[in-house]
Amino acid sequence: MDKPTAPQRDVDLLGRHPERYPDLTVTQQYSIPYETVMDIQLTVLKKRFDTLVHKVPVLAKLAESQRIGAINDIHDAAPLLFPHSIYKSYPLSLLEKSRFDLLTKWLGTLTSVDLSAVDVSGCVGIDGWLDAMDSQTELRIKHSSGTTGKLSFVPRTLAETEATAKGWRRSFEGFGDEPHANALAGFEDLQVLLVGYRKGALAYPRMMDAAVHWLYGDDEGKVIASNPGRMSADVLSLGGRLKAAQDKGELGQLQVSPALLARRAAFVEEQKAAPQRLKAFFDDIVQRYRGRRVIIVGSPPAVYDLAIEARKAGLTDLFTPDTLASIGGGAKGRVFEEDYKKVICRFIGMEEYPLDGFGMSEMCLGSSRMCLLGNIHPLPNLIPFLLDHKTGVLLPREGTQTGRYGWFDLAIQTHWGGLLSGDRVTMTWDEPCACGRAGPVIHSEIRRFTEIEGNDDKITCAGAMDAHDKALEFIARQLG
Amino acid sequence: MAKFNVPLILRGKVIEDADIEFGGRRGGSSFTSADVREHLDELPLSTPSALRDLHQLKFDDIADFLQEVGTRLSFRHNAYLQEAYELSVTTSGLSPQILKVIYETLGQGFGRSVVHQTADKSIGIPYLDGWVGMKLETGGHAWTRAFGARAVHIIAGNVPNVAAMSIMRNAVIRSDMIVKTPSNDPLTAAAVARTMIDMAPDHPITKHLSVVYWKGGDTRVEEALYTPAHVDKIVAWGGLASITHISKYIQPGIDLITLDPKLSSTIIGKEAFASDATMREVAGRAAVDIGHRNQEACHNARVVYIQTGTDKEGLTKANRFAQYLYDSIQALPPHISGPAVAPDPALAEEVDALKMSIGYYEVVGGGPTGAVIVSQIDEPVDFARLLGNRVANLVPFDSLETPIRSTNAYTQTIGIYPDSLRMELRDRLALHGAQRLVSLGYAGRFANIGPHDGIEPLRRMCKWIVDEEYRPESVALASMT
Amino acid sequence: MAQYHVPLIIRGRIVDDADVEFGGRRGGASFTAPDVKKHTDAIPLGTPSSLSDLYELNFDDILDYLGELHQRMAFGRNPYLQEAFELALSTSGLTEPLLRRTYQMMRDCFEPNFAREFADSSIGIPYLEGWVQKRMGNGAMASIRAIGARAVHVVAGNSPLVSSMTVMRNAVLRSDAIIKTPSNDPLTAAACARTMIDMAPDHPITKHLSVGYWKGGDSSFEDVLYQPKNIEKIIAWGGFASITHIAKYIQPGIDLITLDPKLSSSIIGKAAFQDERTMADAAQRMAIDIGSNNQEACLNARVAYIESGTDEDGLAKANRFGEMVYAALQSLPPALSTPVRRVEPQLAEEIHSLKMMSDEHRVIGGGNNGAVIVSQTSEPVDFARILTNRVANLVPVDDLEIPVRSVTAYTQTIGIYPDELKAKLRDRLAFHGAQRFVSLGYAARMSYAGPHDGLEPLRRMCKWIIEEEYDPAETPLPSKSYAEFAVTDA
Amino acid sequence: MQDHETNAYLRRPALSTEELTAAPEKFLDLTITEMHSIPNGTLQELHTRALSEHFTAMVERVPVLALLAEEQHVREISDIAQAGPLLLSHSVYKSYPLSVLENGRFDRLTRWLDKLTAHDLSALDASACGSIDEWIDFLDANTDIRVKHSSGTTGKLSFVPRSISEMDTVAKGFMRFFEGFGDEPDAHLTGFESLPIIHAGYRHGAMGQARLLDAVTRYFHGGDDSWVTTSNPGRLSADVLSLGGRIKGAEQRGELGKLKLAPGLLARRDAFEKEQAQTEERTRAFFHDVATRLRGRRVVISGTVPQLVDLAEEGGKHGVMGAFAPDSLVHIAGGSKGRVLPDGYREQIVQFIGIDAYPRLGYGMTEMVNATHRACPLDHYHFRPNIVPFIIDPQTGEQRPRKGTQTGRFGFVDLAVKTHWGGFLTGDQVTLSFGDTPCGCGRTGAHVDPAIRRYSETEGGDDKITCAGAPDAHNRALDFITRVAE
Repeated sequence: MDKPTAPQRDVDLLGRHPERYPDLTVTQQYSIPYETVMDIQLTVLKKRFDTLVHKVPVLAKLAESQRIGAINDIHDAAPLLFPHSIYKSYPLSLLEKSRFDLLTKWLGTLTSVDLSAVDVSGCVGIDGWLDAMDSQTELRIKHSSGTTGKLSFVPRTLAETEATAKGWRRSFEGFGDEPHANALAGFEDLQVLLVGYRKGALAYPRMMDAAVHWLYGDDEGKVIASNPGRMSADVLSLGGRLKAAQDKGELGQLQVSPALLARRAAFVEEQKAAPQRLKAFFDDIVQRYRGRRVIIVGSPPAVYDLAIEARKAGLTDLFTPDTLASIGGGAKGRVFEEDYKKVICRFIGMEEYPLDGFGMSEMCLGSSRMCLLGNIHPLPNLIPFLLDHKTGVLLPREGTQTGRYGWFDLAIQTHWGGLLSGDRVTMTWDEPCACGRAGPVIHSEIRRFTEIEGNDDKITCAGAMDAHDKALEFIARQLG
Repeated sequence: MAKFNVPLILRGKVIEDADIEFGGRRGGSSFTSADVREHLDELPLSTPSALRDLHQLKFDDIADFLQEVGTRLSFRHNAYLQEAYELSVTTSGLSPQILKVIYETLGQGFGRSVVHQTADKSIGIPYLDGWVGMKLETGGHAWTRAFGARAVHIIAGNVPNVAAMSIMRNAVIRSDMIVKTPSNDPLTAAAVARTMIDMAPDHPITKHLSVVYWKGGDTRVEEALYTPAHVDKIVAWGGLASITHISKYIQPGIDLITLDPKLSSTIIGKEAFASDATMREVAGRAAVDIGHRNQEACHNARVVYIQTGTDKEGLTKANRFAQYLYDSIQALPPHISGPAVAPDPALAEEVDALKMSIGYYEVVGGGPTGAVIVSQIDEPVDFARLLGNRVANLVPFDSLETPIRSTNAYTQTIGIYPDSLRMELRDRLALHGAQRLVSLGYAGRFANIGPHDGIEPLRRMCKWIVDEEYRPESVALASMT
Repeated sequence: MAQYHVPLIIRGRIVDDADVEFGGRRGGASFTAPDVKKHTDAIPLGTPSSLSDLYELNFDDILDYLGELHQRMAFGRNPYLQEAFELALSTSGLTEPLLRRTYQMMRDCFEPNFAREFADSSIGIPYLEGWVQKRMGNGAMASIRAIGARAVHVVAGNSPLVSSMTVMRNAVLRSDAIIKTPSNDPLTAAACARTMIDMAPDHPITKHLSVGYWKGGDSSFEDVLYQPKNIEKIIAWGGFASITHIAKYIQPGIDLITLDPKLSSSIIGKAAFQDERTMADAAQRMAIDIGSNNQEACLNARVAYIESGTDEDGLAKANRFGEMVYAALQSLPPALSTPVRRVEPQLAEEIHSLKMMSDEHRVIGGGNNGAVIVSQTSEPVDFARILTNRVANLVPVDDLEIPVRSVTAYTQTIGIYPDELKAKLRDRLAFHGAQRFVSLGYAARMSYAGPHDGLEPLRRMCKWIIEEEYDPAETPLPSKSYAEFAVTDA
Repeated sequence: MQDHETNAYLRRPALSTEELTAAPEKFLDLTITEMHSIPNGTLQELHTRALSEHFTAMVERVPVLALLAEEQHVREISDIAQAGPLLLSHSVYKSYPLSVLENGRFDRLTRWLDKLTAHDLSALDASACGSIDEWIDFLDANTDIRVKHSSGTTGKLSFVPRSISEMDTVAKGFMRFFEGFGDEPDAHLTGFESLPIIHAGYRHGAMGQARLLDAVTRYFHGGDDSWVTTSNPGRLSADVLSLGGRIKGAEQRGELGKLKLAPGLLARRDAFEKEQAQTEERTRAFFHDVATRLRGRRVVISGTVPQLVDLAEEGGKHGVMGAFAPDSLVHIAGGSKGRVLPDGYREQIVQFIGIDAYPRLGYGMTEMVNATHRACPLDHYHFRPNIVPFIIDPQTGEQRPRKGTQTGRFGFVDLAVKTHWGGFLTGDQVTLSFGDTPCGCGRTGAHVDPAIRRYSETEGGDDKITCAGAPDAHNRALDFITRVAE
């Protein structure tokens, strides 16, 4: 098939507004000659650096220590990629002591948005702080699920979430004449069924916020969630805080506020009602949407649990085969007793489990699905980097390379879009994939370095005991 | 990629089949070994009575034997040690130079003086050699003896000494020992065992040492082995890593002795900052506690509390001290310490992040050569438990309450400067969970006196038996009173 | 049916609510107690440093305290003990006279001289009092001290003395004890604590003893309590029942000390059968080891191997010896042993079945007076593990290998006759798991000094701290010396 | 009501009092309505006379009864209460030394069994048997005895010397389980002999369930086994059961190493391993059969609660739901067998089988010829007239008065037993109303309250801690066998 080449005006437009990429179809996005894509990337990269280096103190510090005054080539950005832990480089005790003024100050070193005027005195808990930021600033902070214990805070803005919403929509779309090429027909009329929490500042709720706002004209009715409540950031951070508290000995213990433990207790209580809630949700959607085409959103464990409800009720093929499913994230350490993909397909009524995607919550516009050949194609707004994981040196952007994956997201405008992941990735730069998409290819076997180096029956006498909180571990598993 | 075969040693018998392949760590070397499951019947000691031969030995026989083993463990002449060394180079977190010193000095652990001190100071040789009698206030006589037991030792592999020391201790208490080796040091214990076999194949001590590798948690092996019928004691290093496999086998009749993983720290009093000279000298001593053996051991200092104060001036001092400390660590001789051999990516990421973050932490150095992080508040970094690869965290404080109350059950050694401060703090630190207090700079030097990790492992590895004798003429039968 | 109330005692504070009701055993007494879950935060000792008040005492202060407690624990004058005794009457396996005697002698373990001998012989008072210096081979001036710990004691209830001993141990070790009482003796520990509160409400020793009852295995409470931040040691009596649900709490920072359930036996050599007189003497001693405290304790003999031989003549001897033992059992003084109130139904049935069905066993006696079962082969009865209520099983053997090989990790005391035989067998018996040997007839005479159950529980209940001082002048820093080495490196 | 029922009995005096006295097993030829309409007075009379005959017949031929009777000074029985002291507890049925099994001394075991049965085994030489299974086969082949053994959680199996002469009664009794009373919906049970029988468990072996299937095929289907479908067509080996318990015991005593295996058992190790290997295959086959041939049919289905739960779960995995006709006959035996059941397990079972409601529970014990009695609509259990109940004081062993409602240890004489003494003392605490206080459902005769406990439960497990005694552990029988293989 002949690829539509991108008209020059589009190129210029994208150079000015890379966040507009999702206005193009997936076919269009991947059909732009990669040289053109790289031109756009360099243009935007220069502009971003020049503006942000003066507004984002951490970037300034890094640029200075790396002696980088300007960016003339994509390579120059490699030393400027942030390790993702930069977004949790605050002392955990700030949360414990409710020093949200200091936390805001810290966040201020990472974004170009001016936070000096914000008043967060009297914020109760992280949730309180997030609300304050939502209401007083354009920031829509997105935090991690804190499986490692400590939450990272990414200072996204409301404006940036437009690309997120549109990108999410595009993520259902196939390329060229692939089966899902027309998946978006009638998209706007489809009911979204969210298996999980509707409110909160985690990836899923934030994305739903974006979708409701930018795609559904603030029609909250478009989304129904198994739990209309809020996933509390305070609860999520508990695990980490308990652990840190223990590391700090008695001092730490004294810091664990009764309020904190009360919150935990309350949450664990709430979790007890989860099965009934899920059951109710299930009965509701069966009654209202059975046999219809819908959009199902949730993490594998969450959707799997819903599928089990269906099995208990002896029901299968609840929705139409062309139903859209966005089941992101891994198994979250949950072990399934059988092939969960089959179970989920049977429950929804899909022939095929949706192709796995690859993306990170720090990206604004980045999650894309594998092609039918099982390869991953970074979206044109992402500049991929591969670094030697020992030396940190940039690997040549040619041939096939394996190293630590980093990226720069052009769609991010108010904080530095360059990030270094913990993933080991193999990329082929100069042999386009047979699927027809232009540009470099990421091979599907991706591993975290921490896993690779991981403990294999190694016994050492050095270390400390993790404060493990079963209730919280459980929660971490449930979240997308 | 280097390939090694780890022999299975069953009481003097060496089995060198290569049934199974195990992947080594760090994608480094992998090794093959015989499948223990094929030898499950020979693994446990046939009958407890078979401990008899060991108990007919006198302590001096044992000391002589070990002395001789020590001599034969000369690195230059001992091919087994050399092989163990080569494997360790690929699996250990220690640099070749450091490993070399360890293996060159391994034999010293079997020297008569060490052995004598171990037996005498921790238990008392008479109790090991026979029944020690005492007259009972309540009338009658009692004898007590510390017997050996049938023990499985799940040893740590971060430093090869653990293997050597465990074997030495076990010989001293006359136990039948099955060493379950870790994947990060599968050969050292075997090397010692083979040295014994070459030296005295039929000696009871040789005959009561088995060295085995299986993947921890292999239920087919562990269910068969961990029953009171076969084992009296399980000595487990490594905390959860090994306990999680074991705890389900704990039942009456099996005594679990855990040598938990620990972290160590340092407290440096204000005296150290009196002059620039003392600052440099103290930095030199702290550097040893931190960098010694690449911070791979539990006695290595990780968090260092410094009484500089947290005001502006204090912080300036702290940051200056950090520079001295970093330099001293870099200056450590290669056989003591070197750049990270097995960098921990998770740690590296955290350090990089702090390096560029603004407000709470200053970082000196970074990368494989190590780093010193200075908290600008009186709290350690949140990832303190990850510290390694010669990365230390200086925590300035105003009141001694801060370091004291930061001590917890996972604290092993605390290096303290000056000694007067140690005397002042020792009781309170002990109450908070510290288990060993030592002059700054000597954390790596163990007096090996008995207590360890707050318990008395050697005494615990023994079975303490009492024999009471009464005569009706001196103590009336209960029915008569 | 009698109603009792069991208070929850938290470091000198008495909580008297009757939130929960528990049914006692044997359909005996049921009792009410406060719900420990309501006091989850108060029960653990906040921080280890709160032990420091105990360290302002010296050992003599502790002995003085115990001395006075010894006075106040006089059964006749102590209403708390009397109440505990009342309750025990319906929950304990011991009969009234035996229980009474037990409660009368309970105070003895607080007697200062006993406590001193106890502490000194099992640990050494200097180690408890301060730092003991030793010059070490590697140049160190080392000091050692045994420090108290925050411990939970899950105590056994078959003898009330377990509770009082625990209280005494905790005092001499300067530890903080939380005693979890068993349903078959929920009041004794509380009685000690209340006596202490009346005596010296604010004394550190009083302030470091808590006593409570909760259903063992109640994870909603134990999950919270059994955490390294709350306790350092768990001392658990009893077998799987208590250990299995505690084992899951084993983790770095918590040291589990198990005092396993044990069974005891006897070995009687052929020397005992040389003439009537010796046989009578051995039978007398045998009866004491079987019958004292009605065979409720782990040190009571249950199975006795007798070297009478198994040929016809041997069996005849064995059966006659059985008769003698049974007779001796009946004539034991009531303060030592009495007919039981009720034979465990399961045991009674087993005995009755043997009587009717088995050619291979001979049953002498039966019912509340106890019984002696003489095996006519070299095998103990299959139900040997439930022998109690003064029921013993004599097993004739030709070869002493049989008793030696029958010893297991669950064997505690072995009473042996004659003493020469004891000297001959003790090593091999020890290899096989036996933990205590004693002249036949003295099994019940526990000398509290020294090891117990093959381990040294008292030493284990301490934290052993070491301090090492080095002088760079004598011992160069490792960085300066090439062949620096550390014997133990962990 | 009452006289309607009485009439039912009178209307069709199927059997004369004389017949029933002479052969009480004939009670099972009556319908439930008939047998439970016999007026209490008549029943007492019947019981007294039948009991006295049973005693006289057995005391001559069953040595243990003779011994007991002598010990209790009972020469004859003229009053029911006299049988009270003659009830044998289950420990009698396992009073042989365990070493007999360990060392394979089946000659001694036979001599022991001889004391329990009216059959004369003195001429029998079982010394050649290498394992329990062989011994059972040996008895099956050479005598009329059809030994029924317990699951032997302790490793010691109890052996009850049933005989062929009791088998037909067993079969009839099984059918009666499903039968209702008076005008209850299922009062008129028909077509039983035309229903396929499905059993969740082993087909063969000498435990209650397998022996029951033998009896049922024999009586209703002329021995045609094709009527029976089981999830495991293999044999539940007595040796494996016993070994399981012994391993547990040995572990408790730390003597696993000392555990002896009967030589015959070691020989069959490979067979066991195959057994294990085949299980999955067999389950698949079973479900295929259920999903095709048997799907939707009216069937008789039986099993213990855990067995049926497993079945339902497996069914879920194999996508089988509502497998059979709603009017299928369901027999669910036993308690949870010490297993923790998933909540909602009843729904699971109901959904799998495809019935409207979980069947009423049954009560009984393998020592009864008819092992179970289904509860009446008021949830009371009514023993069939061949059972003469007793209530014994658990502490004193005294017999409770035979009138009104009594709580205590349950004992009975089963008059349908022909070849051994039918008197048995259970370990159950029950509350029983004697015939003089009949149940509201209209059935005459004694009935039992559904609140039943094992004394072992009421006694121990009560957070009692002692330093004497030995611990408990778990069962790894086949692993063990295969392990000693290496």
